[in-house]
Amino acid sequence: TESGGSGDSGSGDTGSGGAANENLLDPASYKSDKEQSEWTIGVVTKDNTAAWFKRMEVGVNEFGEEMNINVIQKGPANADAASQVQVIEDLIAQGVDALAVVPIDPGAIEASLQNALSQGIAVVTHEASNQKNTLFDIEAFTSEDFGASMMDSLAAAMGEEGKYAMMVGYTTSTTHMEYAEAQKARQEESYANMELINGGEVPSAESEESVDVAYEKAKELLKAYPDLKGFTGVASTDSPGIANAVEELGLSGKVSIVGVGTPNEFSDYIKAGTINELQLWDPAAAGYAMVSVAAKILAGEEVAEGTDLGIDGYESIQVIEGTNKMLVGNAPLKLDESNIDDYDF
Amino acid sequence: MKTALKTNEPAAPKTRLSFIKMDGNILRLLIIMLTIFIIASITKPSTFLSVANFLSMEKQMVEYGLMAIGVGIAMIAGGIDLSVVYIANLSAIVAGLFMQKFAVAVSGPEQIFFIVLGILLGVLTGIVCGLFNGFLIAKLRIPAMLATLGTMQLYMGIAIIVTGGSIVSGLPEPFALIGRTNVFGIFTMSFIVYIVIVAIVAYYIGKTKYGLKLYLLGTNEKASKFAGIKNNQIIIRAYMLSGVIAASAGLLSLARINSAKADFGSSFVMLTILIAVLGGINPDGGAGKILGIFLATITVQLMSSYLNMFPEISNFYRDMIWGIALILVLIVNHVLNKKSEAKLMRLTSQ
Amino acid sequence: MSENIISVKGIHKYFGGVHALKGVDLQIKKGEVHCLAGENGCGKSTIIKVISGVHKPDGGEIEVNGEKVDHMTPSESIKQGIQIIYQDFSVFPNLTVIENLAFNKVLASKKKFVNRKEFRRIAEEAIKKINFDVDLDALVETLPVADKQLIAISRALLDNAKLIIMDEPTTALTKKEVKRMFEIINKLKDEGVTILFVSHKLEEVFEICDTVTIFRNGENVISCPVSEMDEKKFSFHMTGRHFEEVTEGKKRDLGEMVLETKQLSARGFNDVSFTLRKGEILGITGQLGSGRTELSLALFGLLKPDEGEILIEGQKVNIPNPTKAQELGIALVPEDRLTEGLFLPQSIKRNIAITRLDELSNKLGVVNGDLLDDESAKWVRDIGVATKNDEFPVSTLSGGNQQKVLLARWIASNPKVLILNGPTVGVDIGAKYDIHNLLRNLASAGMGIIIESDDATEIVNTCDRVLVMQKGQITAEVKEEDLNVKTLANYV
Amino acid sequence: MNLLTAKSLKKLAVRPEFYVFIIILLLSLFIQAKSGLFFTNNNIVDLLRSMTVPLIYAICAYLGFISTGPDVSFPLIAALSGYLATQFVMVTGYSGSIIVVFLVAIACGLVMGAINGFIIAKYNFPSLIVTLGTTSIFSGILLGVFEAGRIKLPESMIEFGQQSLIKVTNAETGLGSSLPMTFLIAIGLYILTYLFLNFTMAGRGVFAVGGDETSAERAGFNVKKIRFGVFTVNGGLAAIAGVCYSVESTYFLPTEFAGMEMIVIAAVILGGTRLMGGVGTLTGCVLGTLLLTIVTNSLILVGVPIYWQKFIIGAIIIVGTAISVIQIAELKGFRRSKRKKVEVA
Ligand SMILES: Nc1ncnc2c1ncn2[C@@H]1O[C@H](COP(=O)(O)OP(=O)(O)OP(=O)(O)O)[C@@H](O)[C@H]1O
Ligand SMILES: Nc1ncnc2c1ncn2[C@@H]1O[C@H](COP(=O)(O)OP(=O)(O)OP(=O)(O)O)[C@@H](O)[C@H]1O
Ligand SMILES: [Mg+2]
Ligand SMILES: [Mg+2]
Repeated sequence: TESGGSGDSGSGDTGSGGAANENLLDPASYKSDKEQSEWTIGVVTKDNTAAWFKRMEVGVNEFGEEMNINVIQKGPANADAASQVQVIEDLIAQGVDALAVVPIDPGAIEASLQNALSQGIAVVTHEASNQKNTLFDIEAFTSEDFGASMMDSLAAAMGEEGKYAMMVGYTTSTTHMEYAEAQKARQEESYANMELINGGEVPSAESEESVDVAYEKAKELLKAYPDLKGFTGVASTDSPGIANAVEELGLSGKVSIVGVGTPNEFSDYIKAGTINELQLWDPAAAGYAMVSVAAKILAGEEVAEGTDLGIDGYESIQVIEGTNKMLVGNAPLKLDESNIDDYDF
Repeated sequence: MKTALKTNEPAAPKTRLSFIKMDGNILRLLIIMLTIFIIASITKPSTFLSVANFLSMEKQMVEYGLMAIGVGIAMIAGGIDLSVVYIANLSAIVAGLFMQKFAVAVSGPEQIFFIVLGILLGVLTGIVCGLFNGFLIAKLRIPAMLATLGTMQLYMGIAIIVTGGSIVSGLPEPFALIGRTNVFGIFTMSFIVYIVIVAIVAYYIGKTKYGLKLYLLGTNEKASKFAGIKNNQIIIRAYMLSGVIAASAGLLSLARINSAKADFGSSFVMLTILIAVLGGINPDGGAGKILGIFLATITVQLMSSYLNMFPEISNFYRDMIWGIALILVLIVNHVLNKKSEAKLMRLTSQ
Repeated sequence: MSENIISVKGIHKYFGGVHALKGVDLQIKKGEVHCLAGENGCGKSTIIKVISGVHKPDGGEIEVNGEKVDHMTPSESIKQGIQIIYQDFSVFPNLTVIENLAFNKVLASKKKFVNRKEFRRIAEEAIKKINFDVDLDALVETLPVADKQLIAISRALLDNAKLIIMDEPTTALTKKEVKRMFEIINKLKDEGVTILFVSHKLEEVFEICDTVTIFRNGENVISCPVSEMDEKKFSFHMTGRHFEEVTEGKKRDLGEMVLETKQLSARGFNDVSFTLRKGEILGITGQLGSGRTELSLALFGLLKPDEGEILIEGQKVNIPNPTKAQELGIALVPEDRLTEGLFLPQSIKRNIAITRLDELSNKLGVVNGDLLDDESAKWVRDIGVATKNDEFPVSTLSGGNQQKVLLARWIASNPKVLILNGPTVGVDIGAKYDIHNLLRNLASAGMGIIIESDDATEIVNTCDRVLVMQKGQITAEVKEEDLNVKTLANYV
Repeated sequence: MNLLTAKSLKKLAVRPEFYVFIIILLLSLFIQAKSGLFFTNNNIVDLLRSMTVPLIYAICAYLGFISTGPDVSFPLIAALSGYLATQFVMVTGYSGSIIVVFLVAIACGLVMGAINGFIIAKYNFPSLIVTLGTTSIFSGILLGVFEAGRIKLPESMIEFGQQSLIKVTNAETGLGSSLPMTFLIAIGLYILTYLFLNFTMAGRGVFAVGGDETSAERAGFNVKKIRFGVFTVNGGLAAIAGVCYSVESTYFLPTEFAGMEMIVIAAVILGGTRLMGGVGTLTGCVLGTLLLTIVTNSLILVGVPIYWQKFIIGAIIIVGTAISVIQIAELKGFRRSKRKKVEVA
């Protein structure tokens, strides 16, 4: 019997970037011989304590119970790509049947995921549109759509004119930067009277995933650019921090904010009108969809355009061929005063 | 110059006693390591005692294991190196960018040439970073903790500047092979490189006059100056060594995960200090062995992988376990060292 | 009331496996100056720390004023009127002179709050007692070592102390200061204060004490009035050996010039010119702050000269660092053995071999373990370091043996010029005798030696020629024929 | 020039605080010149606000250094006791005086600090390593056992955070800024610490113990008690900082505490506190904290490109210490080499 890991050493000529070879990426070859009840699907999150991923766990567990499949959701102790690699490696070593990963950094886990695939473990991802070593990447929508949608909301709030600023968690955060770039692209395309501050540099500030830093930076930005009219923040820490700053400076209503986060955390700000709109997707649904795809692969079922993943927003998925097979649902949530109370997480 | 004196003291009889002081620690580490191994093997035989698990553990421990050695060397010199993780990242980024630019497009021997050049460039980055740390600490006399705290930000800053914060990936396949090749099916290539580096460094620190001077300097900097040791040179070399080791960790990580990033492994900063101390390095300088760090690294990895086999145990408990282990090890070492000290005293006073 | 202010009986003290005190008895009568002598490591400091409550004894009892004290603590002993001048001064380098002087008294009074004025008053009172002139607001770490000792002394004199214990209080002091100190002791005695005076120095003991107690190896070997004691008996009880002062080998043939300085100046001294020949032992003595230490540092590459020249065997040299000094054949046994000389937790072997690493290792820098063992064993044997094993930490050795290790280290480097700063400070009679002998032998073999010392007897017994330094300059040169303790005292 | 002033000038010139002060002065002038916004009332108030929590932390770091060595556990003590206090309010629904909330936090902090103090005082272990260990433990308890997530604070706590000490409005830009009550707490703690350190024997004991442990013991100080006391008090101080941080940002933010220790320690050492024992002033702590706060909060004002920000902070730490270390060495005319404490037998 061939020991794990040695099978891939022959894949020498798949080109640069360590992209997996074609066979590895054929979902059909991951059909499991085991009983469904013996499957184990490992879900790896960025940070298991965050409200976001606790919500995801709801969806993941729901699927596990419905289908009587063993699901494990684990996250690293630190939101650091290296720690996440360790969690993935350990789950691989323990012989899970499928991995569903929300990468902290897609690039950093390519090799680990390739290793998983080469050992016959089905891999699906979420929030990783450019992940190479994955069978399917499940998205509530594309980064482009998401960024564009945020920009549309901001533009509407700002009356389509004026200066705005963008905040991300870290410049090293790939998804955040994608969303930020997409926002800028949409603005340049559609809103000529709007202007990204600082000569259009993306992003305008880093919140370091800290509400407090977001607050400090927002204040500084408002000082440095007195004519600033709008903010977007793609980390869940950003908008609350920005909103606190705007409130303190007495600019509520004069400065618009569109951000990403969870409804409960944003509810007060939305109701007070400090944050104009919250954009997100339901992590529970995304988690459900991820494990659902993983289970379909293990069962040998085909996942294609129009497949129903069994949860709201993913009833009829769209397949986009790009770096990988991206399964895009239609699950954006845009929450404002009118509907924020409909969601509780 | 024979200027012997007549004394009534008998000549010292020769017995080797060095084991009393240090090797007790090594022995203890071995026992802890084996205990964890046995417990894990008994409670989780199928998952723990699998080739896949061993390969996975080997891969994981290499990078922070190397960085812990860098930290350990700085600690032996009486300082600390908080910047290792970021030296590793910067080196990997420099090497990665270079290979991306020159080695991906070509093939054959030319490609190998550029890959080797890229590796050398990465190592050089480590040397320069280490040299700068050493310069700040030895020449400018900035306390090591503060100097490396500053350079930690500085090196990360440089890495962010050159990459714009994004990930460097897309490396030539032959290089990535280093990260994936297994020898005899049970050793990863990077683990073998790691073992070789550990062996060289352990020999260098343990057996050469440089190493001896390093320990003496770490014991008493002033006395070492008065003994004609070139303190500055020794300190600078210690941080350079730490830088080179960190760079090799960065390069191995580059090969393994096929990418490099400015803030990769930020959680390793504390872990490396913890491992160095668990391994018996005296944080005040002058004592401890590289072998101890190696054993501590394995111990931590065994424990870590074992814990990951319990899905119900959150990874955050690991922090707690490290903390408790660290303090327990300190206390146990303290009690046992006291005992062996007493033994030594008994031996010296007839 | 008892006639003894302190009476300890059958005190035992273990440090781990070390039986430092083996059932010691010691009675100190009220109003006497009691001397406690003994070789390094015989337990003098330990008994003091037991009396002061720093160490808890493992057996025996302590009576103060005839009353048994069950649990002695530092503050309790201070309250009982016991003041101690510790061997290591016990000062706070990071605090001002005022606080160093005032703490003990204020703490003993159990005051919880700081009264600046009171602190200053206490401090002024303290330094006045010995006419000690010092900037009260200076940080102690910026003061020379002698001032630190003077702080320790004035602190102890404060306040109606009934018993003052002085653990080798004169090590860092100049003759003048020692004399001043003895006047104070006599005055205190007149006031009815009891003194326990710990010292190695014969002349001091005979000059100041009423009663002598000698410890050897953790035991009290004799207690008697000083009148019943003479030098021979004294050294016999201390060491358990008989000695004869050797003067042979003092007449040596001097070879050619090995070291010369011309108008050398640096921070601490200026315009220093002198010569040293092969086979010569040159003494340098002088008061506190005379710049001796700085001169030796300059010769060893630890202090950059501002002006002037240094010549080795007629060749002008530049000595930027100790490594270069070593290459040029200059060795320095520093003033402060514990902080500048030894690597205390490291093995005796490593401490000795450090200057010879180049010879003991191959081209790649790998140390040859066997050569190292042999080298160390040879020096341990030749110099007579009393140890069972040279793998033991050097901290396990007594002061004298530690000093021998340092000597071995530098002799091993085979220097042309050996500079010793206070070669026998805190070293017992036996070891001192050994070391002087060794130095004479080295000179006979052609080494040029410079001894910097305060100890007039030492200088007279070992040196061929003596330079007297004052305020950074050489003020006198004493030739061998004029060399004796009395003349020397006139110059200093 | 009068001899006395010349002397006191030289005394001043060998103090690290002096150089930090000069650096701060130059830096503020530079920022003012570059942005025109530094010396505005709202910017000054903003800086003071940002300094509040770091200032309290700085006392912890400072007390650790002068008595024993580095204490790195204060951020997690702050986090854990802040969490427990918040939970106390949430669970009991307590809505009375904020003082009670602080007291609950302080009690928890004292217990955690006492653990540090006990281990350090009893065994004489290096404080860096011990506090590193307990940091790990507290972090495990907070995130593992309690699974603490981001919590919007209860109304009563937020209310306190919004009370302001000073409110200013920049006449030109119309931007307001308010200094929360927590700043008063920080000031109060500095005054208390100053009084304690300078006017009580126990306070002098902290310096004495740091200067020379053996001497302190012989002088009649209870070394173990003092060390234990310092670390215990540090726990209490950290707890206060924890609550302050939370009420300022209106959230309990479990993941935002860790990592603060390094920048605070850098500030304290920059301000002239010696790593090992007995030397340093509270003024130095304030100046060091001020310097780093100015740097981190003015990068955007000055227009430093976002990608250069980390680099600049690192450079300031290095250059700042280098200047004070070199200048002082030059002025004293010698370089003091590290002197190991040795027991003289
Ligand atoms: N704190 C300690 N721990 C272990 N051993 C100690 C300690 N203090 C003293 N000793 C040992 O106890 C013995 C007696 O030491 P002590 O300091 O009393 O000698 P001493 O007579 O004062 O010598 P010296 O003349 O060098 O001052 C020595 O062997 C010493 O090594
Ligand atoms: N660390 C220091 N910082 C500043 N000045 C110093 C320092 N050490 C010594 N000095 C100054 O240098 C001069 C020489 O001092 P030192 O006491 O070392 O002389 P010395 O020749 O060694 O005398 P002795 O050996 O008798 O003590 C004095 O003026 C002293 O104040
Ligand atoms: Mg003694
Ligand atoms: Mg001197």
